[in-house]
Amino acid sequence: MILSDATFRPPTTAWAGQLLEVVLLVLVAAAATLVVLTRRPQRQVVVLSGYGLLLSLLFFALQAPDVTLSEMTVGAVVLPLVVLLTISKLKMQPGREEEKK
Amino acid sequence: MRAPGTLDPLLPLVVVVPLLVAALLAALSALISQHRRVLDLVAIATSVAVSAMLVVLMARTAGGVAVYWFAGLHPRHGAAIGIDFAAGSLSCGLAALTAVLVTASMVFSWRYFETASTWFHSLMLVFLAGMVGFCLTGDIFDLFVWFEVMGVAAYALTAFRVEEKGPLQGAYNFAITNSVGAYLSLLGIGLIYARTGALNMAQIGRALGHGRPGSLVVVAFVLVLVGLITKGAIVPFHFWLADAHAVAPTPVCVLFSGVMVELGLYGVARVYWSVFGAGLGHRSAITAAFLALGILTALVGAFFSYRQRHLKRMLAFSTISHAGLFLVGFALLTPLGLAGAAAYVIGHGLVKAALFLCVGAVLHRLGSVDESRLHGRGRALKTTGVVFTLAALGLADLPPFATYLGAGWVGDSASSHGAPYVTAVVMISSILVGGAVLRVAGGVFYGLGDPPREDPRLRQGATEERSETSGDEAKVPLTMTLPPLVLVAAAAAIGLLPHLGSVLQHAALQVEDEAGYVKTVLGGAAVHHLSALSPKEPTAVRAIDLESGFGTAAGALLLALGGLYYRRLPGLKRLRPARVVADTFDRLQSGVVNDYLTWLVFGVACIGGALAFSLR
Amino acid sequence: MRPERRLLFFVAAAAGFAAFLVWGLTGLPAFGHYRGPYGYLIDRLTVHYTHATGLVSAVNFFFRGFDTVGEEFILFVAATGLATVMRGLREEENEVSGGEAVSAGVSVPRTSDGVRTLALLLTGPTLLIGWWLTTHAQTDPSGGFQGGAVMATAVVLIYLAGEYLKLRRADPIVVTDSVEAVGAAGFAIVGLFGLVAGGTYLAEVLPLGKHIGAVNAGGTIPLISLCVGVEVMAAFLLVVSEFLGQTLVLKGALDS
Amino acid sequence: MSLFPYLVAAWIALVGLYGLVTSRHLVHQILCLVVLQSSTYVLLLAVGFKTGGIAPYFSDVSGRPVTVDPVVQALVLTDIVVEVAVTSLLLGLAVRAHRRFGSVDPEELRQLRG
Repeated sequence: MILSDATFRPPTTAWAGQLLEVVLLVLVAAAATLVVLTRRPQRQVVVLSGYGLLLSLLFFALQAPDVTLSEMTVGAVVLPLVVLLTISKLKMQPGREEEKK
Repeated sequence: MRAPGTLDPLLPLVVVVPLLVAALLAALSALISQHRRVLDLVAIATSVAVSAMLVVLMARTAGGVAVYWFAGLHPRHGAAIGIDFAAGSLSCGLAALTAVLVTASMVFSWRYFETASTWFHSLMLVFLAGMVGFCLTGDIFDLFVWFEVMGVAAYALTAFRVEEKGPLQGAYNFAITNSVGAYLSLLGIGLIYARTGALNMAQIGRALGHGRPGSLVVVAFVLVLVGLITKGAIVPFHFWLADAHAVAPTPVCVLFSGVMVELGLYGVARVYWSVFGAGLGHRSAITAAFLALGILTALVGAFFSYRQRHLKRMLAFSTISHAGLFLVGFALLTPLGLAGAAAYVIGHGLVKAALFLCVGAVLHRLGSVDESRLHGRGRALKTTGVVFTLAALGLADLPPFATYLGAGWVGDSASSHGAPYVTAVVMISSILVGGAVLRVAGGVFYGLGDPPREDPRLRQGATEERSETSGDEAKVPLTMTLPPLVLVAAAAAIGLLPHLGSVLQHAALQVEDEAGYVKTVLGGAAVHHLSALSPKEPTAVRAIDLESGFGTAAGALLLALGGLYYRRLPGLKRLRPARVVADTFDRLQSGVVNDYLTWLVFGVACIGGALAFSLR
Repeated sequence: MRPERRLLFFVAAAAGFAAFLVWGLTGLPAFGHYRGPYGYLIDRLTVHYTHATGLVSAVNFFFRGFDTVGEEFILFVAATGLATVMRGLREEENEVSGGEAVSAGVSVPRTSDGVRTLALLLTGPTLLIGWWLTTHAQTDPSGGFQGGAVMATAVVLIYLAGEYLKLRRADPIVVTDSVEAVGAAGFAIVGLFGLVAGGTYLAEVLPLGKHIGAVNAGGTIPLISLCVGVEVMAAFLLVVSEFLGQTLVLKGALDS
Repeated sequence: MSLFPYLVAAWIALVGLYGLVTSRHLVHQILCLVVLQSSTYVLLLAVGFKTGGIAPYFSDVSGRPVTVDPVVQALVLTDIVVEVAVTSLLLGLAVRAHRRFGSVDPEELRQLRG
């Protein structure tokens, strides 16, 4: 092929980086599970925000600064805000539950 | 055919022009929205221009696949660094059909909506650009991006009438199921990128090589297919279609049934032939799996279609049934099979679009789409009635409509490749679907027989689907009667074209010629001799095709008459148990998106398991 | 299906799907051993083609620029679709809030002065950071998306400061809608310049700049990043104010 | 360690699907869709990672260093914007559905059946 692998030699002492990646991956998996298991949307938004931050940390460890920035602004700020507004909107609207109560 | 080196500027313009016009319409929306006619004219002019450009492209690409590298980034050392459009005459033809149907639906909506704000036109134009981009692209991630553009525009268009309950549920179910399918496809793209390090379809196909596929290639193939099969409404991924169709505004339903479902199946054929075909070794297991899926979909769709009383849902289920038949055409992996599927898509697209436009006219004039409530009230709409009946016969594969050619060629190719039962499946599903639509034609427009049994679910619908338009109900305006007439005439005209078969088979060969495709895209060399997996087959219209066409239409007519006069027929009282069984099946279409996603995961597990064990 | 039966059916189907997925994952190259040609080609060619040093933005706005055109219009259509869906709601709200149907039980806390001053203080820097990100796509890890998103969060700060109603009058939805469309159209037009001048859509037509990695380097990349930044900001603005608008229309009814 | 990141991506996808299927609240369901989509980010970035590789930016680096794959990062950026677009449209639909159906439970959205 065009670019033989010989020209690239990954450094050997990378166990610290690998440990960081493993820890972050476990945290991200746990956070994803938590987001799904919290059934009340008000609490779920907070967990989602945390999940977005953890994801951006993972992307940072995977050497992707652009994606880190994007995930932080979108995953931790814009999306949770819009969801919060949606939930407050739902509370204000006269849904059938209010009439039932 | 231009010299292979030069890049044909028409290819990008066909997608960029509608996008630009859509953006400019939205940007100037504050100024234009008072006088709406300017909007309609600009939108229709754009889609007419796009149709013309695509027809020119279709002619140009007959000689060979036209390749366009964006930003002039030609491949270096045989590896693509940019995105390309690689369009054969089949993909340009499908894109042209899309543009024609968008034009027809825009002309139809000239007087259809009372307050068609600028957003409707912008959404329709971006929807057109998304579908055309999906047809032409040669890059697998770009395919996913245009899949999403087409998808998001479709979700917004489905929920255009937010006043009723239906559109919200239909749009929500549609959006969730198609998004889950798209994200699973993206997982597949990630896997195949890991193995080949390339995103260009030709380059991935070459890198996958031939023969023994590893576990990764099989899984990536199935995952990439999930999004396409969900859009193509193949059982068990089809549940969203009936919900979305029953509620979308009629001009939008024309595009959903006429061409968007077919694009999903075109995506399946494109991804198979350009990327995974050689790598999977063209095993008979793949043909068997797709044949089974196609036949199951055809029969389930036809069965549900016959039981419907809601006109739009009946047409939606008939689209699902035909989607199964198109998949059968592709599954034979022969040029004639694919050519048959293409002819079927063209014929069905035009005829189904005409049917939906007639239903739109009925909704405009009589304010309802419930067959039992409309019985006999359609006599005043004479032209719409005639066009609806002709289109219904076309749906039942009556010659000269192009559908009978499609059914004939798929049947011929199947029987010459060891699957004689396919002709029977095609006839059964066409008879059921044609029977249902002809029953509506006889009952609603000519008041024959007795009104069908009241569908309990529709009564609970409480708010009768308010007519989507206001304005004078006295007569159906010309802009609503002309487009369906033109579409039905076009379907008949295409059916009469003398050498349609050889043209379509050549285009199908172009798709199935993997080596030639790689040479044209990466090497830039013109391909003169097309060599595909299996050879060409005769496409002359034989007596057998005409007979099966007339037979199917006659069967459909009989079934329709049976449906209309069933109370007077003595023997039908014993069908009580059949109705109970049918009702249990109806509950599967539950309208709850959680069920649909469970079926989606079940479908992926089944297809994956079947292919995994047979291709190991 | 009843929820219990659906869960059982899902667990069985998901087990099969998971087994199938993991069976495929075993075929992947080991983690950390990326060997595909595409990445190395981009490493090798970017500086030569575009004089830009930010490779991700070079890929996003030049090598795979056509993806970004499609993706901009995804955002454009979503914002337009949302406005369409919410349009009906706004008309209804006006009728409803006209009457007393809105339950007065929802208490609306006044924003304290501390929050208000802090938010207003931070609005300026946020806009500045967003602008810096948008314009430095070709040199550093930044680009139109992040820049647009950060600038849009400036509006969030204004909302936190409770000044949103004044801003709302100065910036009706129509303005953000057309700004967003101009952003999307702008990107497509820049591509057209490439077609007219450079022979292919999205071609590099502007001078690449002498110093590699300088702010004026990268030919069309900074221009495209600017268009994308404007569009993403306007789209996020539109989305947030659609939802903001709704809640405040109701709150407004409560206060009066 | 060699397959662990891919297994995490698969786990996140499955958890997202589980949430989608068992959800009884529209907003919860939409956020589970966001979780499913984030599994594609983890898989894509894990696929493009090169141990010892630096971030793909040459503004302060000379010579020809080992870098992580920039193409995958561009794909994920495009995907994040798609996520915002689809999620905001779905949330708009959820608000309207609550107003029309009076409930946010997908089970209640039974206007179309049969």
